[in-house]
Amino acid sequence: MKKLLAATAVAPWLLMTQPVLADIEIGVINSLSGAFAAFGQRYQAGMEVALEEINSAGGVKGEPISLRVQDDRSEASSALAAVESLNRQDVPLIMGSYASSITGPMAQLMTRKEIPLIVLGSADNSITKPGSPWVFRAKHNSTIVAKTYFDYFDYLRENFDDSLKTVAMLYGNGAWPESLAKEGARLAEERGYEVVGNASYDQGTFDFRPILNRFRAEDPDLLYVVAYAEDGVAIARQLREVNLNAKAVAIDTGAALPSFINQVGDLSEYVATVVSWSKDVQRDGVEDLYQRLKAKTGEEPTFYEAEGYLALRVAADALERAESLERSDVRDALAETDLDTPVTHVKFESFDGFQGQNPIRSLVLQIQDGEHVTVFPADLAAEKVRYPTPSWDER
Amino acid sequence: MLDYVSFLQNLSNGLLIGGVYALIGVGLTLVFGVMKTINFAHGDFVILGMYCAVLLNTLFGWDPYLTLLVAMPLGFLTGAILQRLVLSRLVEAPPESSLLVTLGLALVIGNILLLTFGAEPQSVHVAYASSTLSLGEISLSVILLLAGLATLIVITALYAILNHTELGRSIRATADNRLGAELVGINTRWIEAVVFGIGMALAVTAGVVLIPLLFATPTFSGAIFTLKAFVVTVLGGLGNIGAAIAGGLLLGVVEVLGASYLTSDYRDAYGLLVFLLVLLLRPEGLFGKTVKRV
Amino acid sequence: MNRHYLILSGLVVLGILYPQAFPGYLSVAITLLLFAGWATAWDILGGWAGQVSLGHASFVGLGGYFVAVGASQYGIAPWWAVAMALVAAAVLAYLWGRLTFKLTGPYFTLSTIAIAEILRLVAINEGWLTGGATGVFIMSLPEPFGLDLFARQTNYYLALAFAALTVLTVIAMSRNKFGYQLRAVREDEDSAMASGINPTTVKLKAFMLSGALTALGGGIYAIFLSFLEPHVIFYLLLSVQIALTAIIGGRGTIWGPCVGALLVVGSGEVFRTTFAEANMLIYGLLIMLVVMFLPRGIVGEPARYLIRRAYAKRAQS
Amino acid sequence: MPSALKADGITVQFGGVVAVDNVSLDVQQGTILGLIGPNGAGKTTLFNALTGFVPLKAGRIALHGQDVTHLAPHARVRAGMGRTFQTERPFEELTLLENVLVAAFLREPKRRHAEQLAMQVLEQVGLADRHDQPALDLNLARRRRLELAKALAVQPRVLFLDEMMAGLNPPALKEMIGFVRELAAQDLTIVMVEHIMEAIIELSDHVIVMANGHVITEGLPREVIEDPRVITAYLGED
Repeated sequence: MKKLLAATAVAPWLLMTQPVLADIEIGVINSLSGAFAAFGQRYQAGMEVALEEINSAGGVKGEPISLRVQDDRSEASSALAAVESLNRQDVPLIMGSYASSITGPMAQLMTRKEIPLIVLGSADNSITKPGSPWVFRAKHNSTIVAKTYFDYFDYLRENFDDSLKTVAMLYGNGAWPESLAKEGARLAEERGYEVVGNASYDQGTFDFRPILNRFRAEDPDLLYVVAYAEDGVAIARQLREVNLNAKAVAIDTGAALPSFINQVGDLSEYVATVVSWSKDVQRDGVEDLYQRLKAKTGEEPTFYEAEGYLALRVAADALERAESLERSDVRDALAETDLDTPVTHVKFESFDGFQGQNPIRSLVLQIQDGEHVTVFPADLAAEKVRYPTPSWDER
Repeated sequence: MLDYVSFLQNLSNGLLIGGVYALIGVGLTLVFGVMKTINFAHGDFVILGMYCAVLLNTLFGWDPYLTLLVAMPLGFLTGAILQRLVLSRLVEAPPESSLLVTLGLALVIGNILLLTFGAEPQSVHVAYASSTLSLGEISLSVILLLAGLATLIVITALYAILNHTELGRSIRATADNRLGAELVGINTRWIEAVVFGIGMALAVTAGVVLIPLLFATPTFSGAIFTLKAFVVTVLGGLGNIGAAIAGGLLLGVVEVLGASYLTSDYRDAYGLLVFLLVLLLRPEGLFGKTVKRV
Repeated sequence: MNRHYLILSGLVVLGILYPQAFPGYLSVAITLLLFAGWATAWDILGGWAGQVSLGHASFVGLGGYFVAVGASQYGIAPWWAVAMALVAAAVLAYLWGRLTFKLTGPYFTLSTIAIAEILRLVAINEGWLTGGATGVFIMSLPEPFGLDLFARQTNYYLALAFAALTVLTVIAMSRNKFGYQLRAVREDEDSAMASGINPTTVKLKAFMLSGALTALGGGIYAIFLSFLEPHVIFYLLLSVQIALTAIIGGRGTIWGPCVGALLVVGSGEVFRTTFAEANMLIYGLLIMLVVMFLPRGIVGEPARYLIRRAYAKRAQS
Repeated sequence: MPSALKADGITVQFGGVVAVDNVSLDVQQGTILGLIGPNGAGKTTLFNALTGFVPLKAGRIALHGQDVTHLAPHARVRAGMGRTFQTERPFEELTLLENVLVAAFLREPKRRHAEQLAMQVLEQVGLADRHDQPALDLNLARRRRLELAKALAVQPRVLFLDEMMAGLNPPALKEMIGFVRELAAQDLTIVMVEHIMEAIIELSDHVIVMANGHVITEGLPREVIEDPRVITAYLGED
């Protein structure tokens, strides 16, 4: 309740007051209310951590930077109004937003208006494929994530068990799950896996037993699930209930949240998930970033906060290097980005039909003893993969 | 390819899920029967119940079922107050007003929850979350069995109240004929507040029972529950308590069998198709009394 | 007597000048005009014919998808795509109405939700038709007479034309045979039949007109967004928003839906930039307050009051 | 004289209950048929069956020789039937003229012509001077006249009047009787369900008495009301 009062009282004041100093203002369009607010709040926290870091290190071009944050209410038309609004305020670039249904129209409009866009959360391929010279994404996309899952499956096949052959795929009917499933099906064929189950469900479903029972009849080696948080938990619980045993289980997005482990308990052990960042990835400065993110939110940080942090670091780096704060100069600077951060290395490239996309190396986390642990790729891993997943009777 | 054991397994899962649907639908049915109000905030009342369980579980470590002791009376009071403060003002207004005001209410509830608890999905983890009970080759989810049991108890209690108490007689009289009820001295305004309170208490109960199974999200799933409740109610027959059970079970079975033997991506469409068919062919519901329409 | 035409012309002139005065506020204005048009179109069925639909997002989606898929998959010019969408929307409305018009009141409303939800699932699952859940981008459009259809100004004038056309339709309708038939059917179907009116035919015509106009707006919306996802455009929430806009303004009135759009979209934009996280809460409260204290809508309630007062005056004299 | 309305063996059933049982009638053009009987006799059901608002179990209906048995109510109106309702519900926010306009559009699709027709009808029932008032709060007598005007605006050949006289005070009753007589004088055929005996006796050329769904007797008004069967039907056996 206190939070409610605080939000109503402080939020308008926060967003409306003009910064006192002649800062460099960076536009942000984020989902602070509506369906995607959970993610929006996490990105926000990450950006604030980056903001403090950058300003305490002297800002950009010797001036402090500040964020011009606008809420998109989790819908596209408000985001477009926000683009215009920030455009009027002459921001050199804009970061945003979470859903592809919002970020897609933003990317189109900003390309036409020639405003540089740094994608905050949307991972949908379509944002950078074919992309535009004005759109940049430091985080991963559907192809990279799906590829990481199948690289991981290949790794298991090569190092542990050459009998891995069959895969069953279960995914929600949202944009992200469907694109991961499409990529997954393509990769499965390309790399010689046999798809023995392929089912989608409408968001809001909480009974997966019919699908999982059908899968059980096929006895798949690998289970490839793409689900949002709520569904991920229900699926994990029902796997046990229907006694579906796969040698390796991957659950995208849902399983990456700390709450997943709390909610699913022991049943979450051995589950793998792909993220763009984790607290134990073998990179410089990771521990420090982890502590600062944790201090900011007061809870266990996730890759969402890290991506918010990453976006602002990229923005500040480009502004620092840009010849002026003219948008075309900022865009040129972004295109030449070559930045190392505790989250990942950033370099925008054009490949496989993508444009302005960072070919980020995504990580596979496995849940081991109630913790998310980085297990793949091997050179960034903190621990060894635990394989195979024992059957439910043995646990 | 129709294998007998797996068919029975699917059928029993369908019935169990149907029990949950029935519990979600029964409050909506009661409110519609008495007040002719379509309550669009019903699903958000369910969510309120979920958060109530989450809160008490986090604060005191209570088992979700124990939180019912607090959640049900609280739901009843809130419902009755909401009815007095908001819905009772709409008696003179056009018939769609109650529908609209509850739509607004749904937004308000969802967003108060969003501001209070944050947008992060929340749940309660219980030890029996994925336990099963084996019946020959068929295994049944303990949580769903418990939910089914709760449905049975709640609906039996409701049935007893409606049929064997003075209050119940007044409620039924008001549902049958409001004016007539007033003429024999029933305070229908008070009855409506009580009914809305009961409706909300039932929704909250459904939320509490569902929380070990599901996640609570403030703004997303309310509409989904509301929609399920509508389907259940119409399948059974709007305003008919006993039929809500039948409607719920039917919906559960149709969905699960459809998802098992046809294709899972149209799961919700199967329920909706049956819903449409029932609406068009038997608007009084599959199990409702045939009412002569003049 | 034709003061409504005068008001409309005045508003259109103001609308034409608006981009010169506020070139940086076009997106909000486009959203507002689209909602004004949709709510007015919805009102032909929901207000004038009295059949409350919570499924109009289907028509927005239909119009939007004809334009988006037409442009991206088949290279069909948007004006032809819109023309096809209008026909498709009318056919859909005809079948939909044939199926459900024997239902009345809340039963009809519930059936519209069910059909719209089924259509949403079809749009998501039938990827060969719609591009599926991942959505469709409109990357390029033809340039008629050198006109850039993507430009905000062009979007704006299209939306203005759409809103003006729907209002014009309703003004004309309110005075002609069809408008009176609709009101008769809304008030009392038996009495309407006694006046020789076939209620089903009249409601079907209203639904077809309403659906086709909504689809027209959907086509413009698609160009405005230039990226469509079935989840968003076929969503129940959009149907609800369209209906609420009309109802808050005043059902069955000429200007009610437009006033509703001004209030809903306008307040949404104001709240978005001022109350941040609490904006949807305030929006919900606003809906509740309007329904509780102005049950016939912002335009409907005073209009009723004026009629009563005029009558009372005359009765005295 | 030609037959304006001819019905044969009309039977209506609700569930298991036979509400109208094998009733036949034949109304000559320009005459007035009175339909009387105690409450629950089935006269309103018969009335609704003739106008198409209640489905027939058996029987045939012909309007000026045209078979209308299978026509929907609105199609029968188009074919030449007009009817009033017992409980009249005018569109309160529309003016009297607009109320009548709805019906006038049936024969005159152009607004200008429809308005002329509606004004003409309003004049006929004596409401022309109030044509621009909203129908809100009209008194009972005027609501009845408005209802009559709506029925006339479809330019019917056979007019069905459902208890037009009930509840009117003596001067208003007299006035209404005057309107109806005038209509008959213009060669309009009229079928009226009525409880007010004064109106029946003064207006009807022929009276049908119903009880329990059957015709118990028919004939000239003065003969019929003295029939002992009619008196029994109204007062009960004792």
